[in-house]
Amino acid sequence: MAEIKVWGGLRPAIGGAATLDIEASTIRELLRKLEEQYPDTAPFIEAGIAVSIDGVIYRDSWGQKLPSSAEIYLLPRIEGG
Amino acid sequence: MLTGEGLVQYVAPETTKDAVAILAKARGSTHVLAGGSDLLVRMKGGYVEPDLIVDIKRIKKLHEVSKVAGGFVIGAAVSCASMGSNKALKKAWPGIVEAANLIGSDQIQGRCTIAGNMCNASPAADSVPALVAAGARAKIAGPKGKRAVLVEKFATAPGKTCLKKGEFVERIELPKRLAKSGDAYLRFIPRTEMDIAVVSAGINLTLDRKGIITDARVALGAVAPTVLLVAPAAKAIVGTALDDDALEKLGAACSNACNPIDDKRGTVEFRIRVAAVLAKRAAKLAYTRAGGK
Amino acid sequence: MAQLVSTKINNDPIQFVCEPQEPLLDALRDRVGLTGVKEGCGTGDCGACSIILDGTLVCSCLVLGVEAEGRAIETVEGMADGATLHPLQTKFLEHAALQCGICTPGFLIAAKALLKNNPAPTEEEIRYALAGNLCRCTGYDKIVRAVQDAAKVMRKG
Amino acid sequence: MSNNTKFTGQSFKSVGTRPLRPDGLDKVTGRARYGADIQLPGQLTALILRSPHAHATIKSIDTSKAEKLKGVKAVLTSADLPDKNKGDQDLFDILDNCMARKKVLYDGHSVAAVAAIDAVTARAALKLIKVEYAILPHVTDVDEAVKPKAPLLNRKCITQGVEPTPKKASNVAKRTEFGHGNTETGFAEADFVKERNFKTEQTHQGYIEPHACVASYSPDGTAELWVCTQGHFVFRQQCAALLGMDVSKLRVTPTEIGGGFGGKTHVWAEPVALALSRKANRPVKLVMSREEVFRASGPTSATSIDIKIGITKDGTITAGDATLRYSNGPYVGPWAMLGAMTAFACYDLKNVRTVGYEVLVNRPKTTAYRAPSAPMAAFAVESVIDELAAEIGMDPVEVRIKNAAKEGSQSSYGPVYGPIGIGPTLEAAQKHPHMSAKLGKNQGRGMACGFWFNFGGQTCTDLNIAPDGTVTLTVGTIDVGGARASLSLIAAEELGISYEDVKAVVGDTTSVGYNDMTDGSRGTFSSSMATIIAARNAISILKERAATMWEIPVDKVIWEEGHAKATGKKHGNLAPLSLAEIAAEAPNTGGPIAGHNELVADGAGVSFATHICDVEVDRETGRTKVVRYTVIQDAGKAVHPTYVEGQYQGGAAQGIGWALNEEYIYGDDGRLQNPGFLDYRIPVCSDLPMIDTQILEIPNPNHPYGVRGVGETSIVPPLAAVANAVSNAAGVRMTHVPMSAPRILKAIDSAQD
Repeated sequence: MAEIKVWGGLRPAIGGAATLDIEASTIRELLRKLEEQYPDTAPFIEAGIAVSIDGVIYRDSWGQKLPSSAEIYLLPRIEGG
Repeated sequence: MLTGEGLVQYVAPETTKDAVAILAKARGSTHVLAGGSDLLVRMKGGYVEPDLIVDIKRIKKLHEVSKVAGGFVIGAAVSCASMGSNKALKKAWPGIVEAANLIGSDQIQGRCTIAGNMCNASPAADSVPALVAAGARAKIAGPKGKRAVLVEKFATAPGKTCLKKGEFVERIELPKRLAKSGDAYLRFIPRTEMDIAVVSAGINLTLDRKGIITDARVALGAVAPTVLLVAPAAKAIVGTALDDDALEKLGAACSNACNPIDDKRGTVEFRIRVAAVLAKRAAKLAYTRAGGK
Repeated sequence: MAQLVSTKINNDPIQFVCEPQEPLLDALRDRVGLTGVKEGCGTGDCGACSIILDGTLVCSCLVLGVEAEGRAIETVEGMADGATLHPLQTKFLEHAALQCGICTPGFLIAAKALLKNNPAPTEEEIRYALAGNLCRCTGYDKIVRAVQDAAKVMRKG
Repeated sequence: MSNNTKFTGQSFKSVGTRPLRPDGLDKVTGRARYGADIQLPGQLTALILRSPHAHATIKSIDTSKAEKLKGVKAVLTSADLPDKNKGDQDLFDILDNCMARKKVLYDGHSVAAVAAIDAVTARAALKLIKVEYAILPHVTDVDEAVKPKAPLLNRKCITQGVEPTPKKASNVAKRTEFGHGNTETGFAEADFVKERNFKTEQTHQGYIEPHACVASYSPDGTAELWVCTQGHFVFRQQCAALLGMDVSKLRVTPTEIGGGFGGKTHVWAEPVALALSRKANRPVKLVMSREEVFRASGPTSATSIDIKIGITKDGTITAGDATLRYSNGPYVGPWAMLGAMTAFACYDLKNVRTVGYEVLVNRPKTTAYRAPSAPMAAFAVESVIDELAAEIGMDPVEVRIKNAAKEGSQSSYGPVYGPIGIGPTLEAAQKHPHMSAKLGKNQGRGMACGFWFNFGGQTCTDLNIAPDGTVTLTVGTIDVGGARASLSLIAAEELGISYEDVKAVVGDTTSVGYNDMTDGSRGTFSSSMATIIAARNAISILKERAATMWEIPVDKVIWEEGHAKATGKKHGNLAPLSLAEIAAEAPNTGGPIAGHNELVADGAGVSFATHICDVEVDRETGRTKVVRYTVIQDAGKAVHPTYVEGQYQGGAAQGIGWALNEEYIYGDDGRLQNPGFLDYRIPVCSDLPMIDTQILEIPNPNHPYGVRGVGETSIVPPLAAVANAVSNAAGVRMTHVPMSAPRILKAIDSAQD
């Protein structure tokens, strides 16, 4: 699968890198492995991480499949008014 | 009730005499209710907790606008909206009527009065600079009889007036209107409506046949603890046909007279500067209204 | 001390009891049950509590309940004639001149007072006449259009 | 309305029409019930005692005298609302905001509450509560608060998001960063680089209905709450958690909502009302005064933003950099982060970096306000782009078109874009007659773009078919802008019946499953997805019932134009069955017919707008009047175009108010100086011109009808559009919002120096 890009705020928690190498087929698997490999990301996951798959932002659908060719981008979960 | 708040009294006398008697006897926090557009706001905010409210709107005479010996008498219960619909008053004193009609929305206009506006003793009261420029007097009724006070002497400090125990304002008297006279009032507010003046100017002047100003009164609002009558500003334009030089001097005299504060509505710098702008614009308007060209 | 106040509200004789310091707004809402009269500020700055008192448009938050003795009051509840809406109500619906609707009763009453005095107001006259009524949803555009349209309908009778 | 791209190929019968709203009649006759209109038998009146200090330690609270006052039924302090959620910082912050514990953190912070037989008694009781404070130094300004010697709001506040973790506490609660490429390289490639600081003052959503609720807590541990809210399910969760209740035992009924704009997305006083009701064993009504609304609810951030943008002579933006400091009130939120994400989102940039700092100050807790945080960031970015356009002598629209993001562009916040509408809104602006209209004396024109994410979230909808064939649609998203009409249109569209035969209602928390609140422009987007699926589920049942009635296989039945139709040679001659006919037979074909759906409505489409504004500036007084205003925005698909226009106009008006007059003004004592509509100046009717709108439809591929959210984006461009117009009229760049008359005069003066 392609590399996973992360927003600037998460980078300190994964050692400063802008991208991650995690094999995952769903958002759930991705977030589980993220926390396993980088325990410092736990508070971010708890606060809410949204996953953008080819530009479509998923905030809650953890069952969403991650296609192998897709652009995956991790973002903080956002609020509106 | 243990609070005393439940013991508030409301009376609505039908004559001035009764009102004076009630006010003279009253103890505790006593408030005269005319339009109520200030009193009820202060009650809502908890700044005023009346023991007695004396509603003067049931005194019929106080609802009249009458023409007396060339001047006008405006009862203390006359709403600003009804001043606006009085054609004779509007023709003689357009500046005063405009100032009165600038107070609040149509809803407020149906209630508020110029007497109440004056009694509130706010330096930013819209009708007061226009009344001061006109040389208007407040007719006060009290236990010792009646007395008249020039409007510029009525407020003594923000929220303070010259009214004594038992007294209330019965009416406002406007002097005889001379030929070739005109008045104007302008204010600055951030919006187009619903604001308190940040700075304001009222001007009343009289011309001779040639269009030279023979007499003038200039008043400024919201630039000092009370509305100011600025004699040097009047002096700057008397004897002129309101040429550019006279206007500049008028503006400078107005700015000089200002002693404002910085507050949520404006800055010292802004008020001083815009006082001059408004005075000049109001002077031009009054001059045109007086028949000057 | 609480007082008994006799009034005519929307053409019905209504009596209520209220404290002397109680605004008419509170009396109408809490004592008479006319909750169509809204409170947005309680200080005369938003117009949501607008009523017509003896023919004059006022904010009911700036009138004491006891002052209403012997007076006639018109509220939004009395605008429609049975099931037939007032033209202003119809036009507010048609033009979507309301979103949340909390300001709507005040606007309707203020517009009614305006059109009584001035059956053919210009856009500017409408805007200034309604300046005492705050709306935070619509940007006023559709409200002004609704009043213009209602005025047209009412002029035709 | 124009449709710039080919749509999904669907043609609509109901969607896109403009029927009357179902809640309209009640709203024009005074029948609609809002928060303060609910009355329960035996109801008490509650009032809250609030701190007069910006920052102080609560040494003691003596409620004994208030408790003894005749007619007082309960007096409450933080002791009655203990922290039941140890470790959950978000809930603790909400609790502490509802009722201060050890410290008061802003002017208006609640410290105690009473419930009494009437307002007069409650007011008297408040006066009898004695609170002893030890006043602490305070800080309200966002730039002052980040200084090393600033008074600390929270001694435990260590900045998150910084490596290594700072050892010293500060008022900077969090740092976030977004971007890609290398801005240094980008600036080196630029012919012109502009760097500026922009400030915006704190504003309030300004909904006309103050917060209001009625709480009724029973001795059996169940409770009911009637409240004006943007999310009754969220209120249920938060209130239950704060009171230590089972969630299912609290029933929350949403009233009509008199405006929210983000300010009614979380609890302020509702837990207090419930706790008072629990203590007094009586229903309790709690209505905030307007002053309380301003002092203790709602506001958005005050900001200070540093912007640096580089551009080449031919108009290519080579790099953008922003540092954004947003005030959060006393508790950390995501506000600077949202500013950092949205600042450059309209543009396709190779090199971009944004850094946000969440700053704690002694002001009320910051809450979402319509496209939260985006308007201020757009103000800063769009102002500098305008300046750079002038510098290179290029038309401001042209510069933006040249740099606009498009499908496939990497957004400044990270992901690549799908089909988006920034380019089309700019092209529409370029062609709009407003753009080329002549300007008068002292007038100036400005334009600006804006972006907002929109989102979906958890949604649950029930569609019930009555025996006469009419339909009740029960949704769980609060209707703030006409959603009931839009959702009825969508149900009618799917079922093939008329709009008049659908009645949409917002169900209480016991009548439909969990729904996220109406925020993020999600109400119509998410509930329409759930409605479409619920309707399709109902249709499959309707087809089964028709098959039963006809005694044919269900696969021979199709649904068209509100009718079941039999297909194939064998059955084609059967007369179609209408929905009403099938519904009438329901008792004999299997019972009631309904459709249901629950989903996470992810995939909301991002939204863009371009606004054009003309102003006239009085150069002697600094007074500004907006003389013409045009909104162009992508709606995806406008379900009810009139209500879409209403959202555009309302957002623009709020933005104009923010740009010119609205601001929180604090005194040196840290107290709010203008907590009322007199001096917190939202636009009045005579302040504004008509607001022209143009709806574009660039369909969102993730919604069956192409719908995007429309509620928020319209507030993003106005600060910048008005600022660009004022700057052009006055001949000087305005960098501080609101552009009040004194600020404009000062700017004109300094330009002449």
